[in-house]
Amino acid sequence: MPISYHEERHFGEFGGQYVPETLLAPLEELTEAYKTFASSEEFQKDFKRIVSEYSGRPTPLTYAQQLSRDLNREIYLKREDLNHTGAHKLNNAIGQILLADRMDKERIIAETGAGQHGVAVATVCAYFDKECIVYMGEKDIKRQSLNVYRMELLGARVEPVKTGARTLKDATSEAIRDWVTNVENTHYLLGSVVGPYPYPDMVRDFQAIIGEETKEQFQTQTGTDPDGLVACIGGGSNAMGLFAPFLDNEEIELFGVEAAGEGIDSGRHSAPLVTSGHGVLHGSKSYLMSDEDGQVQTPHSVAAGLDYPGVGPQLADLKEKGRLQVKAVKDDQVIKGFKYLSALEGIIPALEPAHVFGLLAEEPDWLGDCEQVVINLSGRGDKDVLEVAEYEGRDLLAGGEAE
Amino acid sequence: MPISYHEERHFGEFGGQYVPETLLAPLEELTEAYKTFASSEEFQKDFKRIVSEYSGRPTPLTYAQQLSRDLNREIYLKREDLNHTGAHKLNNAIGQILLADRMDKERIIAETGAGQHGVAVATVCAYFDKECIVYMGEKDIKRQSLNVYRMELLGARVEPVKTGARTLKDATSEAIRDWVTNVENTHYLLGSVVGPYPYPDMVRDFQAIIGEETKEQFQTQTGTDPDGLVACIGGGSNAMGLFAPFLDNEEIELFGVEAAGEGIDSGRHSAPLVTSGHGVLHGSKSYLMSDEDGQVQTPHSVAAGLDYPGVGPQLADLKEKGRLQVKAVKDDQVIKGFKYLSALEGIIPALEPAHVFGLLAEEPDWLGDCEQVVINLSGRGDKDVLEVAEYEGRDLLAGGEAE
Amino acid sequence: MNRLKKVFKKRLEAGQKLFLPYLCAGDPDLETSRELVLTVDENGADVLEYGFPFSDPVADGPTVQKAGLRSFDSGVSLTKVFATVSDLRSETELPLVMMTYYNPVLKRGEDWFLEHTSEAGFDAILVVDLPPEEGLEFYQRAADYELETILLATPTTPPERVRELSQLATGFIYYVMVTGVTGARTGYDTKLAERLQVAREACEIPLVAGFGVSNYEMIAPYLDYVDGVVTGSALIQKIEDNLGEPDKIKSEVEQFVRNLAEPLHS
Amino acid sequence: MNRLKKVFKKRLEAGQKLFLPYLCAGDPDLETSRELVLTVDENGADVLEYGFPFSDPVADGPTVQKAGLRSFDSGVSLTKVFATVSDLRSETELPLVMMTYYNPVLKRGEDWFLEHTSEAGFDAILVVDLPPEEGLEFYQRAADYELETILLATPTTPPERVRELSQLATGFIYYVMVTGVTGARTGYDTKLAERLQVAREACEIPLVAGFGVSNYEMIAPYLDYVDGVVTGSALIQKIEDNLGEPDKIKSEVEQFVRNLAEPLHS
Ligand SMILES: Cc1ncc(COP(=O)(O)O)c(C=O)c1O
Ligand SMILES: Cc1ncc(COP(=O)(O)O)c(C=O)c1O
Repeated sequence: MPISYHEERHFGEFGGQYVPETLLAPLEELTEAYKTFASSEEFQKDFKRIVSEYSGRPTPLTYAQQLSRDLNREIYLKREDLNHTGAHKLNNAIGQILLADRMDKERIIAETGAGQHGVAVATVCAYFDKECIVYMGEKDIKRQSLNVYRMELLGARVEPVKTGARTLKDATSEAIRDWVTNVENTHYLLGSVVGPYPYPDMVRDFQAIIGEETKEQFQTQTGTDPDGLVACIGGGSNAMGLFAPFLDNEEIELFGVEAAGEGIDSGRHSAPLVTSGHGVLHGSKSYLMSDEDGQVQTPHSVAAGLDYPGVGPQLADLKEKGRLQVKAVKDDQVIKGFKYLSALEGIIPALEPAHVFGLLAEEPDWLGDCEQVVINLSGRGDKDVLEVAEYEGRDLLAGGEAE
Repeated sequence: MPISYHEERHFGEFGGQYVPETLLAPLEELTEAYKTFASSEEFQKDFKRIVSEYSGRPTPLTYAQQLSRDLNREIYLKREDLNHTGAHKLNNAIGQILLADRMDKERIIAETGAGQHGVAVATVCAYFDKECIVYMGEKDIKRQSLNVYRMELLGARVEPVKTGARTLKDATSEAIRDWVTNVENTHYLLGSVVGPYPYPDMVRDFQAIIGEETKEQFQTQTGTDPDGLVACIGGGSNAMGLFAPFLDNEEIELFGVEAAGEGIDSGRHSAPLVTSGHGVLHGSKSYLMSDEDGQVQTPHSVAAGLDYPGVGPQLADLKEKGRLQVKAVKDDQVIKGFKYLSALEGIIPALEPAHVFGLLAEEPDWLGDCEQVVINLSGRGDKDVLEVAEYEGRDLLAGGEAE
Repeated sequence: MNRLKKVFKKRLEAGQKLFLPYLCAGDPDLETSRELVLTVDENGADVLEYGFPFSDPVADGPTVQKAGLRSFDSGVSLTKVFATVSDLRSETELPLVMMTYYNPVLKRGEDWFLEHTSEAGFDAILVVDLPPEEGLEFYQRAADYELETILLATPTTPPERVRELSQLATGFIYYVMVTGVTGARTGYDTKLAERLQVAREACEIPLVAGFGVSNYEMIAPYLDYVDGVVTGSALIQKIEDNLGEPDKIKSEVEQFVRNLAEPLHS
Repeated sequence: MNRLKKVFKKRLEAGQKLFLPYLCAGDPDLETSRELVLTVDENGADVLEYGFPFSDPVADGPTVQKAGLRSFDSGVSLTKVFATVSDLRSETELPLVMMTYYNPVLKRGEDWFLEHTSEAGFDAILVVDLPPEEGLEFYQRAADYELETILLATPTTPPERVRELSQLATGFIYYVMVTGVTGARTGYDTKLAERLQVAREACEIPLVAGFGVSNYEMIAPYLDYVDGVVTGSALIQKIEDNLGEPDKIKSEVEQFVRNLAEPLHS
């Protein structure tokens, strides 16, 4: 194949394969495998069977009665919180472990920040009986020790990353380094719609089951399509998973919520789409938080799963084209969103999707004319209860609850 | 209705309504409502819709490949861990809140030990917009502060119980006292197949969806019925829920696992069926841990959800008739079971069902000739990770994980 | 005719009401509790409901629960209660009701329990959580041991049922004046008088009322419909308020019993 | 003809191999780093790959990563690197390669970056994570700013691709001798010689090899197939080992460069 620009590996000007030459061969191998296997009927059958018999799909589409009343439109929640391990992350992990298995890779590596993706990967590795190494920043390891222990229970080795800010982006870099070194027997199980082609496409396709089910369930429950779709955006996999099957229909409005952290002006946020220019990190071009010299900035959010300075290239493209509306919401309002949904619907959301509820509780009009809206409830909040309590100044572990 | 013994409110010599006269009227009202509504087509439709659209049913029946290899027979896991809020408890909570709604009761009370049932009740109360008071022993409140906070997030009031051992049985007594006092506008949402008639029947019927789905799924996946069913037994609701639709077929063997705690001989256990004689507590006759004067003993188990000195009367009857085989397993072996399933199948079980895996890992022959066995994985273990780490002498919250 | 029957006969024939205090055996300790039996006897009690505490007293409010805990702390056991009562019988003819929950009965065996209760010198038995539906045989068998039986009725018990209960019970019907648990209260539902009247009419044996009675004034409006009055929590509160001072306890109990017994007997 | 082209021409015509050390600009601090440029020049380096550090250097191992961190700590910035190089040009004619990642380029704009790189006095540019598929125009445009371009090849790059890369690149092909990240190693894959030979045959411009070279002995077996040798981590290690002692650093670097340059030039 003579050297040339591959239009189909990009989304508009975003995406691509911005990687050292060493990675081109493994990416080519992965692309081949992805194209050969992933679309095959047999693979799809296995994928469907496992997400159903192991992870509990389809996840429900819950009509949120009190929320609908409060936001003055029909709100439906796509319940990714009900997946095994508690978030949409497992969909992708299942898809990729199946692919790795087809590629005869016995060693799986992954990066993780909060540990959600790490737990998902450790889970499928246990289920498929494969070696599992999860790279995790040393700082995150300290902050998320519970998830570290979960991964270990699941048989994974958690490898502390001591470089850079010692958080997710550094863990990602370290995973890439491992992959470059051990491509022969190793699959790099990337956790979101970021990274070089084919990852953004592949992860989106595995997550698209969210949107496919939603489409069907919404039709069954209402006889029509929703007119608005909302998701929180970290790397963007839960958003793209929901949006994907609806992209054709230009009348459906897409809304994304980023993390404003301590406030956009404070610089301590995680909102590249709202605040930043274009950039290249971890193999693809997108929006990226970086300074004038191109050094990547350390993101911040109360939701560890949104703590990434970049964003999936397809979302960058959707935003650039005006198809995707994006807003960012601050930590304190996120905590309100967390409590708002819990009390209203009996569903404690993860802090990541709590961004959506925090924003809507404050600005319901953002949804404009949309009358039937699906929100992707990407994960459950059990993992965050301790942190929220702390944020509110309550020390649960001191056992101070009894009067 | 002249005073007479009601055969149909008993299971053999067990069950019944051992309550002060004051409770007979509300129990009668509840029995009426239960008979009128619960079996009605409309009620069943609502129930099925809510467990599906809100809680994510049907939960999958997962073939456990590595476990099957290890135990040398086909093992299927009924995945109640994938219910909303993480355990089978929600099935019953949904059934009863629907009933309470039909009965126009706007105030819901419940007892809880570990907080699992309390969270389930708080959840459905939020969803149905009803007042919720959860009685919880002061000692449990201190031990399970995370779940206390979850209940509060869901809008419930957690009422500390300071009587007796200040644990589950005392919370139950306190809830009964509240009910006696406020029967007019209050439904007592009891959490297991214990208590006076109609609770053991009603809770079993709401939980029977576990067994009904299992029957259908097992037929679909294997073309036959399982020949063995296994569940952990606290109050017994997850066990009865699984067993119920299979009771007719005498060839299907039933296995129950109780908590031997620190050892049967230590007296610090929670295994009435294995160790104790008959007794009456909280309104029904069953097996009960009590001393020679009939004073109820304080149960002990590493799994807070099994920490109850009694057991559902129908299970007592099944055991008495030789239909149900019961064994108890000690805390340390339970921890092994917890880790065993996590590493083998990528599913971290709650400590309650971990009893089953702890026992089987040690004594697979207990299952005798059974070749196709369904184990009720009644809940997920996220709630227990901290406790297991502590049990193993690891202090996760000190953030000591990084080397 | 046993002691219980006798005292009812005596008071009712005299047109008086009975006073039936409740105490928890072993509260605040075995010795004081023993003496309190004599105290209530000497100060006008007609019958003593003597509770054998149960670890999980669902029908009782905080005051009675705490009495039970004190009693457990003092080392109460069935054996000790039987011994105490047996011993007391040389000093008092006060009718005693064994009041307890069903598990202590079941655990020892119904016959064992009835036999020992009777032999110790109790005159009647009231099992709080054993409604006649579950205890038909038990209640019938009590007669074999010369124990009177007492059943509960409540404001929600329909009149026909009150009649049936009164046909089954041999001692009296204990009418629980409120829904809820034991514990002192400040007043009763406005419909109580009416309900009590209906119950009284349906009841074929003596009917006493209780739950929440703290003083004579509270019960006075209902005296037309009852044959006697039980007080528990308000009396026990005197013990709780004076722990560590047995003499004070005795004098307070003395005063309390008098304050109720006298107007009821007049 | 620019400095880079000239030195390749000179050495290759003399039948010699080139030595191309890699240093990170600003490591261990701006001043010492500036002096080290002169040190390597004076001791036999033919070309310096001068890295502008990036916050997320996915292609680099721990040694180079730490160099970057030291560099950030010393306050490195593009402006300062350009100023330093500009200033150095009065003292040295050593060909300099700007080696970096793509985000710093993109952020300033490709043209801005090329223009300033060239103006500062760099002779070539190597963007680690910009393969020609993504950077065709960029690499072509470099010529407008009189910068040579350098592309990477690896043992898994097929020969046809090596040829194409060499048709695109103007400076040389940098052959990465191992899969993996930068960092000193102890030896190479047994098939390396064969692969290098194939690559050498396909390559239409000079080909230099690197990654993991710690000393002359390691590279000696492959000298038939390469025109020059790059060393990075092993050299940088001398800095890391002697932090706080700039004179020691200089003498160690001096020694290291000599040890490689002399045999390569002989
Ligand atoms: C529950 C949940 N939602 C959202 C995210 C953000 O990732 P993405 O934007 O790829 O969906 C995470 C990441 O861990 C997550 O755990
Ligand atoms: C996961 C789980 N399993 C089992 C139990 C025990 O209850 P039961 O025996 O009624 O199923 C509990 C109680 O909280 C539980 O949370």
